Amino acid sequence: MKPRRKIVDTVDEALADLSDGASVFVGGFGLCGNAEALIDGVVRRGVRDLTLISNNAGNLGKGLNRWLEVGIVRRFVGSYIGSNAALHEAMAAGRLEVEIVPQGTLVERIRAAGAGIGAFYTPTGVGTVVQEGKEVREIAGRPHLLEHALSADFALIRARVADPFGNVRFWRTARNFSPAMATAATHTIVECDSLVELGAIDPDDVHLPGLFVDRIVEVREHEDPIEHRTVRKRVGA
Amino acid sequence: MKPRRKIVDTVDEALADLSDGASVFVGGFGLCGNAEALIDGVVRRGVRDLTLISNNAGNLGKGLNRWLEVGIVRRFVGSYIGSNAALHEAMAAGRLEVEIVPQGTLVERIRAAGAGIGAFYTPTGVGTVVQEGKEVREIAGRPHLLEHALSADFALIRARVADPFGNVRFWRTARNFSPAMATAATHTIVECDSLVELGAIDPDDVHLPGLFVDRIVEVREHEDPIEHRTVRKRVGA
Amino acid sequence: MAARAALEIEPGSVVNLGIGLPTLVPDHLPSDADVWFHSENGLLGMGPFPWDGDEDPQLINAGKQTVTVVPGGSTFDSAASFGMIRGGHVDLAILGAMQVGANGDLANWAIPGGRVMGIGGAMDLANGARRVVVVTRHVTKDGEPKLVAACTYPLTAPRCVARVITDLAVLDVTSRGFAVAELAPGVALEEVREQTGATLV
Amino acid sequence: MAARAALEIEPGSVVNLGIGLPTLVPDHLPSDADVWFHSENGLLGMGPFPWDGDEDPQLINAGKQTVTVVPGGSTFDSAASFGMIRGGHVDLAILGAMQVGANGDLANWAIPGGRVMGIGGAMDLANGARRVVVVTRHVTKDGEPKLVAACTYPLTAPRCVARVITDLAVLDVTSRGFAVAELAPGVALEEVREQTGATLV
Repeated sequence: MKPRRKIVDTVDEALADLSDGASVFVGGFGLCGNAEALIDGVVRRGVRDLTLISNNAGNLGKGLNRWLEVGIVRRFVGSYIGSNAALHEAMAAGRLEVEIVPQGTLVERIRAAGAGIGAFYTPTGVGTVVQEGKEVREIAGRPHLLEHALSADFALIRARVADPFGNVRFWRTARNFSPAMATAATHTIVECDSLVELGAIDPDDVHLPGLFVDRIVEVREHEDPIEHRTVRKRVGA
Repeated sequence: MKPRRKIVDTVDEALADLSDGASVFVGGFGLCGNAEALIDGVVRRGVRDLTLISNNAGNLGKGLNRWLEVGIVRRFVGSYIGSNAALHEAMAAGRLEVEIVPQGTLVERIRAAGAGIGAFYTPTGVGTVVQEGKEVREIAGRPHLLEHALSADFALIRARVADPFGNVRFWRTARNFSPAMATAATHTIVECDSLVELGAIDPDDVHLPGLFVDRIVEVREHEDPIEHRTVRKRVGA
Repeated sequence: MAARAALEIEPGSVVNLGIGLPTLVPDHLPSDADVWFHSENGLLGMGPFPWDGDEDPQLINAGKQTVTVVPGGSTFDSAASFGMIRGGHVDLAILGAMQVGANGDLANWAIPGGRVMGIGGAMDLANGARRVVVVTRHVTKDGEPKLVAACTYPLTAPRCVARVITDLAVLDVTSRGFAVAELAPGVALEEVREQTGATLV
Repeated sequence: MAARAALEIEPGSVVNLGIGLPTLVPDHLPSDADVWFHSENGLLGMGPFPWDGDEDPQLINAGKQTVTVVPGGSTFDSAASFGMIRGGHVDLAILGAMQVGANGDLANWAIPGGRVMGIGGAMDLANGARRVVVVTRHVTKDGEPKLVAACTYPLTAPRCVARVITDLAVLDVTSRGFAVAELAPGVALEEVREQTGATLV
């Protein structure tokens, strides 16, 4: 059962039962839509041996790169590494196990865990290294791989607004993995830019219903770094 | 590829290629959220031997009950019959094959078809008649049934508002099966109460993105019958 | 029975109510009860019936009754709604029953040889809710026990019921069978024993 | 190459662009092109880069570049976004490549023995888009053919590529192998033949 009072005053309180060895979903796509204060709070807690499940594990020394730099992650499950220097370093140093999953399969596995689906068949990854060790089955004339649900102990989620029940709205592409992760974690913790009253979000406009949320902490200031600032020059500027 | 111009002027035009033997999703929960004009339009077209996939197949002689009464449905796939007289009659008369699917499994099978998932394992139905003829597999210590994706040729969907690309918003509990059905049909036809301009719906507030919608017809007047009118009496009224 | 069932609901919890008797449960809750009613057609935060004249045909519960939505409520599609149920996010389902087996088996969707009524969301709820409590009269209209050693009606889900609330008693399903937890006022244990189709432990 | 790739896009279609060369394609479309760009991080109706100063850190594409959203655009979560891709709702994916096999195999995510770069959305796109067109230089920086008889790099997806657009030619993947459909201005068929690691048909 969800605790009656979900709003907590501090990040430390929100993370009070996150311990060594926990598995943790962190929402966001690279540095977009990160729960910045919660990510910092985990470092401050001094926990270790975490399993981190997140698309990218930060970049440019920011966001989840901090976790890799201080060495609190034992295992990373994600879809992309790219130019992530901290991730390449931790892997090269043998400090980190890495499991790479196709992005669509990753989020579908998380969604399955939250929706009580034990496993599913997807065509993604057939005929590639992703297929290794997995059951292949022909469905409707096409080979599919069996992929299993993926849950975690915690989900750390960034929201634009939240109400006291935990109803959440995201902004633009900051939504990404967060709703699915919130459904598939034992403890879902939301860091919101702004708390609003119950009823301030129209029922039709809730992106993540409050029953998935266990704790809420309001954090008004965020860095929100941009990985690749791409712009059009203003004419005459 | 989706046709460039999706808005059509009449229901008949919207249904122009719905032919004998087609499989048809119809959104709505009982009479709530029915595409009333499209449902009537199918009767007017005089097609027959349809496979109807819908939670309830109408009630009280309204909505999809019309299809059963005029005998254009050969097979019904849904989750509930209850007091649906037209459905009981058609079954008793041997005019109709019926496949009953648990409601959550029904919508998940439709969602799977739209999302390119061939099949999935669910605990629902284990140890019941639903299990008959299906693969059972233990996943995470719990038996699951294998259920397959369910697609259709057409989806007839009711929306509150739509824009010219087919972005849609629903109202309250009229959403139900409609978004999943829209993703899993070869041709998705939307009957909306009101057409709005491109950009009138905020990107964060689109319930069903337009890439799933093939044709849109605006129908301003609806009966919207209520199956069970339950109210509190106003004090002093 | 509905009043007793209301005591099963803990503050802050998410509760789904089956059709029939269970729908009377909210009448027995205080107005500040902090309970979130889930309706599987796509509504969380279901409120009381609307005031006469305020009915919205597009705002109904799973029994197709006109309802309201409370502040903090949300609407969503059926795939999300059954994800909540199957995924274990509904804390409590209060369901009706035709039969309950001594091992917790539930039968509440079909009578052998009777009219086919359809499954609806019953199997998903019986399987997926974290706790399933049944509210039912102790015997049928014909006086047949509804609490039985083994269900003879088609099952909704095996071994899912935690507790049964009847007009005679509250019974827990234990590993050894039905155990009486409470007796209704004026009801003797012997009466419950007589009207139950399984041995009490 | 980007200009030629732009000709592949039909009016009204939904198009996903891979990282690198493909991101230049929109510059070669008329402003009223009626094309809906999909970005797998959860955006349909991706517009051009923002005006300097209008960047929104929470509005990016899959390459983490700041972008805009056009009127009629929508945002959604990653599960919905990959449902669109896997479910065949993206009409066209224009992707980069390290190698393309004569049978349509695509390799674009890892070099054997090289740094592990991760798969991202590449396998989902290569499998799920209705049509996959590759845009790539005809040979590597070292002059090695990228169009080969059989891929030696780890595959992204088997038999998924319909057409390859290079600096030398446009080639279709047919049941018998690569077939030259167009030559770039000033390029002779013999040159394409020499720089291709598979027999042309």
